[in-house]
Amino acid sequence: MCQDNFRDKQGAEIISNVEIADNVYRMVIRQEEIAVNAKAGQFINVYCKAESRILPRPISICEVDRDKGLVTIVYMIVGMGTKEFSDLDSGDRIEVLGPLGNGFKIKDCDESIIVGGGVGAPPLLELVKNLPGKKKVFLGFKSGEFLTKEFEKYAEVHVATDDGSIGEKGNVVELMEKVGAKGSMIYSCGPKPMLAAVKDMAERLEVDAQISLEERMGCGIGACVGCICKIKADNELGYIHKKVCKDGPVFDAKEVMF
Amino acid sequence: MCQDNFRDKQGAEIISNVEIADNVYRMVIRQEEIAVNAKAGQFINVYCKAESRILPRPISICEVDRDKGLVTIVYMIVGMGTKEFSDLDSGDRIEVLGPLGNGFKIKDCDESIIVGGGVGAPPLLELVKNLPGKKKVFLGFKSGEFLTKEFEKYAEVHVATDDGSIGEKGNVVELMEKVGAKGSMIYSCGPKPMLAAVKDMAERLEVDAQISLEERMGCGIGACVGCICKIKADNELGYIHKKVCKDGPVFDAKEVMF
Amino acid sequence: MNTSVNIAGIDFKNPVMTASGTFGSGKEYSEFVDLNRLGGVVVKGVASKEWLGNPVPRIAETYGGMLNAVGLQNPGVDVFIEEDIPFLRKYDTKIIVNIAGKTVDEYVGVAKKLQDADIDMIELNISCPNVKEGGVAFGTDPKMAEYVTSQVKKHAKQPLIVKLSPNVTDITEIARAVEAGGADCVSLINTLLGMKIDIYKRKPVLANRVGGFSGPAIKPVAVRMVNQVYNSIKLPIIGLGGICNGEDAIEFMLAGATGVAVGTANFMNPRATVDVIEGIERYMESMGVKDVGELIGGVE
Amino acid sequence: MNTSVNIAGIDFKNPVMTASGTFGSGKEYSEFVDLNRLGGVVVKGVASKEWLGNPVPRIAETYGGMLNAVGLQNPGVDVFIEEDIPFLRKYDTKIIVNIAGKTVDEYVGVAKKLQDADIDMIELNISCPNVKEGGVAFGTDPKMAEYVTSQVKKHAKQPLIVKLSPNVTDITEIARAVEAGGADCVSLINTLLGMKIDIYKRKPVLANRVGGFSGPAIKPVAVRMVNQVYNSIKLPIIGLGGICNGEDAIEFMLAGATGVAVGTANFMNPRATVDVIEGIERYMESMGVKDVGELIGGVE
Ligand SMILES: Cc1cc2nc3c(=O)[nH]c(=O)nc-3n(C[C@H](O)[C@H](O)[C@H](O)COP(=O)(O)OP(=O)(O)OC[C@H]3O[C@@H](n4cnc5c(N)ncnc54)[C@H](O)[C@@H]3O)c2cc1C
Ligand SMILES: Cc1cc2nc3c(=O)[nH]c(=O)nc-3n(C[C@H](O)[C@H](O)[C@H](O)COP(=O)(O)OP(=O)(O)OC[C@H]3O[C@@H](n4cnc5c(N)ncnc54)[C@H](O)[C@@H]3O)c2cc1C
Ligand SMILES: Cc1cc2nc3c(=O)[nH]c(=O)nc-3n(C[C@H](O)[C@H](O)[C@H](O)COP(=O)(O)O)c2cc1C
Ligand SMILES: Cc1cc2nc3c(=O)[nH]c(=O)nc-3n(C[C@H](O)[C@H](O)[C@H](O)COP(=O)(O)O)c2cc1C
Ligand code: FES
Ligand code: FES
Repeated sequence: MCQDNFRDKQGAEIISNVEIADNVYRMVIRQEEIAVNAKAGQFINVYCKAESRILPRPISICEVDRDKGLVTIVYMIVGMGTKEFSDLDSGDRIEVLGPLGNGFKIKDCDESIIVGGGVGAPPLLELVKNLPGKKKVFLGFKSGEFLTKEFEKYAEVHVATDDGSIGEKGNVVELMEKVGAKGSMIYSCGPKPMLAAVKDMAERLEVDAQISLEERMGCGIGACVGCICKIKADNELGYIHKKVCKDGPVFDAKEVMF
Repeated sequence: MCQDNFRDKQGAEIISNVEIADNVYRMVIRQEEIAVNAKAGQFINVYCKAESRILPRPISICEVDRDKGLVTIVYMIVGMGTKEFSDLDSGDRIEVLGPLGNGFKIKDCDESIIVGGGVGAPPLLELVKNLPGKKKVFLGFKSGEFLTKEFEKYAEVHVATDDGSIGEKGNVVELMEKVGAKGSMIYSCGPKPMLAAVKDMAERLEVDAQISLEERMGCGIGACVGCICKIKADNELGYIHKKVCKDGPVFDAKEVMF
Repeated sequence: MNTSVNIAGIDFKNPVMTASGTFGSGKEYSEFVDLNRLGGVVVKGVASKEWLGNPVPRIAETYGGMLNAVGLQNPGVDVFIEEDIPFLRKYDTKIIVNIAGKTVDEYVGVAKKLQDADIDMIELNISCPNVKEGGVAFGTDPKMAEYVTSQVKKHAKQPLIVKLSPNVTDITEIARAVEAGGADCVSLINTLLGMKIDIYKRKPVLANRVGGFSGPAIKPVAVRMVNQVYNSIKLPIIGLGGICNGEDAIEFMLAGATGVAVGTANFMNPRATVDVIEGIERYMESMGVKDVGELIGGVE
Repeated sequence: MNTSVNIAGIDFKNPVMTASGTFGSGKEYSEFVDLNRLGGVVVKGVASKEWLGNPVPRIAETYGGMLNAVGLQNPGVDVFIEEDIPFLRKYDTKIIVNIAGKTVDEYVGVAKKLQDADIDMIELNISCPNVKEGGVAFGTDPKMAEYVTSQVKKHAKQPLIVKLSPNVTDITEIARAVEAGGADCVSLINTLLGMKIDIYKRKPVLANRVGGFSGPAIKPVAVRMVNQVYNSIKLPIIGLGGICNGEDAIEFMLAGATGVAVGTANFMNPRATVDVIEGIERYMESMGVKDVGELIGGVE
């Protein structure tokens, strides 16, 4: 029957799928609807072929090519689902649903700060491409790097690694302080401790910050209430629960309670 | 660790996998160990890739080519597992275990009768190849046929179909009576009602018959006691339970209680 | 071909509904599914006031299934009445409200507030394994189950479904108890209780340690229980637990269900409910079933 | 690296055993697995005399699992003692005999006949869902469970494991009862009760209608129950239910199991037991676990 007016899972052809760093893969798929509609900071549900793995994997959109209908994701192998994705070849097909969630709100400021940690970096690439004004990118990795070359096409990039193998030794927030990051909006995605530090820094510097959160998901579309985070509110408790998938994944750092 | 002296599941390359009749497929795989060791009437466990389907599918060995290390199976799509097999292409890999069970006992007689019904026909092909003496093959199908050409290379073949589309209209046992099948051993594989009729006929004609049974299996190697059949015995009940997978699938028709 | 069924006096255009807690209040999936096609929408559990639910992580995946420990987070029945009912009423589908409580009074309180609400049925959840204070005890003790059923029934204006827990020795005992308590229908199964451990962190994956186990993996338990209950009480049954496609739904109907609900499958496939409906229709056509009602309890 | 564990006084070279009924008497899998590598072999259930079991079909497949209704077909304990023990004793592995009965006397009868047999432990199966006459009632009623345990314990010369049924409201109640009855160890879980219907034939796939549900699908229920029992009694636990690999086994040990058993996975992969052992060793190595005993109950 006709489902023309309804969104649905979509098959997508894999154009390429290559390891760009230890256990980190970059997959390009052809999926026009997503390419055309996606905004930086949104994600897609990627479905596993293995029938034992029934839940979709949320993966951020790293880049889109609207003209060619291409969507790029960058993911790290952390379990069996991402392992399965890494075994796919160009020409294989994969099922995806998206774009999902709310992306970053692009503010027209003179200078923006972009802060990414590990596999939190990818969604910032499409953002940096689209941001007006001056932009400084700070990327933190455990060891090694990925995507920094791509970021350099659009912005000044500073890298820190935990082991000092590339860029500064130390974490990315320390690096920002060192470099003396300035701007009127911070955009950030990465592990929780990093986001918490970014939130603190933003408060100290009195700049706004948009941070992208991560949580275990059931549906990815706001139905299961599995993926909540604490958002400040004017009630007895001082907070309410919001859904990372539907109300986020990008939130105003001021509102997020870690 | 070393498992050299133990049997195991084996990966096998699919050489070809083609539809030879409506929903009936012939798959050739390269698996030397099985090709070398198999006897007519034995079967292999074929494992599904879909993780929802955890049990192996027992499929009879249809033909082997010892020199080239090839094993042929012929299977009908009856559910999701066989559907999955039918979707595989040459070059794909599949996991199998075997050969399992006891095959037909090849008797050196002047004249043998071979009776196959539907997907019971395949295991008889390797048998017919190896049988000494004269042999008459009777094959019954619902509609259409498969493998009759192959059988004709080694023996005289008579075909019956339920709808009369090919050969005689009617069932294969009627056909045998009509043709006046004669011999000192009947070898048969097919649906239960056919095997029961073959057993009756063998008793009437006073010839021995070996029949190959089918039952739902868990392990395929005699451990789960899932696949039993009733075999005549000299006890209170008049029968004992034997395992189709390990004690069979080929039994002396006289012993089988339907 | 007739796919409509009547459950406790309510006419459903087809037997397919959504499982509470897996379909939000309908709005979330309305982008993916034409709600007009569904027999009914069973909305997420609502309590007399807002519940915050459990800490995260609330979700874990298992082989062919999942665990959830949402803990019945909900905005409270008042918000539900104000926001969700008007939205759902725009669609031609039945509205069933799943209600939660920690005490009999709380359950009764929700039922009372729903007396004048424009809904079709109430589903009493006495079986949520994720809320410590009570839900479970109501669902596993026949006397408690009967009592809470009878109290809610007194105040409910709409036909009352009682949702049974599978985490019991004898589900027919609980089914008979809620029948005696005045239930108009039973639905089963709610989630099994399960646990998953992160072997690298040496701690439970769920913050709540244990959670409700659902999805295709649990179907055999659900089918067995539906058939047992069908053979022991007279009430109509809504069957659920792992339904992913039309064949699964037919299996539940043959086991004894009049209606079926689709839960976890929505996460696997946002169009799952419609796929189930179309699968039922295909089965009916190919098997020459004129009226879907013929299937109910049709297993030998 | 020490992988040995002691269970009720018996030393196992590693925690990995086979699940009763899935490994025959060991002989069947000896072509596929070096039995010397296994901690123990738990043989299929034996009764005081031959049982024929249920009619076929006895096996059905479900999503990530299977149903069986073998009905404890076995040749009787005498045949077992004569044929199977001598075979198994050639290997350096512990022998555990799973015993079945329809009455307390039958259970006691088997235990008596095993008094002088060269075996290491007895596993009392009070939980098989496929035998109508009694097994299940013993496993679901705490008083009956305690009674049959105490009677068998009186006559058993070997340490006694009692195997618990998961088809109960509160497994800790049964566990405490068999502890009070004198059990030396508990094993869990036996199969869940499940049903599958052939929707084209409109009849149950199993001749017995219902069957025991096992395999990877059931693991979350098993892990939860092992952890519950670990927190409520002092006896050592043998954990099982869906174990397919080393990670699964570790999960059960962290939940509280001292030993683990591999069942349905043998059908999926005849080498499963050895794969589990090797997987445990790999985990220990990569996580720096010196003694496998450190893992027992190690979940936060
Ligand atoms: C909005 C969002 C965007 C994300 N974008 C990216 C990205 O661009 N690149 C990337 O590498 N990763 C990203 N992640 C994390 C990614 O979803 C997980 O790494 C992935 O789901 C792990 O799947 P698995 O099967 O390999 O791991 P397993 O641990 O085997 O997965 C088991 C279950 O846990 C869930 N899970 C495990 N880790 C996470 C996690 N960190 N966050 C959420 N769910 C998890 C899985 O989805 C699955 O349901 C994102 C997560 C969210 C919520
Ligand atoms: C010894 C033996 C030899 C066989 N040889 C052949 C052969 O050469 N060609 C062929 O087409 N078929 C053969 N069969 C039947 C074949 O095993 C089934 O058709 C197949 O397992 C169906 O799998 P499915 O997933 O498509 O069906 P489903 O019905 O989805 O399977 C569900 C479960 O039931 C089992 N099952 C279903 N039908 C049968 C059956 N008829 N016999 C045994 N188990 C069944 C499956 O193995 C699986 O465990 C043989 C069976 C046996 C026992
Ligand atoms: C995320 C989630 C939330 C749920 N919330 C509720 C609920 O609020 N009330 C309720 O009665 N059941 C709830 N359930 C149980 C489902 O309605 C259903 O009974 C169960 O998941 C089994 O069906 P399934 O296997 O199709 O999901 C929830 C299930 C899930 C997965
Ligand atoms: C075919 C089969 C036969 C079984 N027979 C027995 C038995 O004789 N005695 C017993 O205590 N458990 C028996 N069981 C239960 C298993 O020992 C085990 O408890 C259950 O299958 C769960 O483990 P698994 O998921 O690893 O298989 C049997 C299970 C299967 C699948
Ligand atoms: S993942 Fe279901 S609500 Fe966010
Ligand atoms: S299939 Fe297990 S004994 Fe035959």
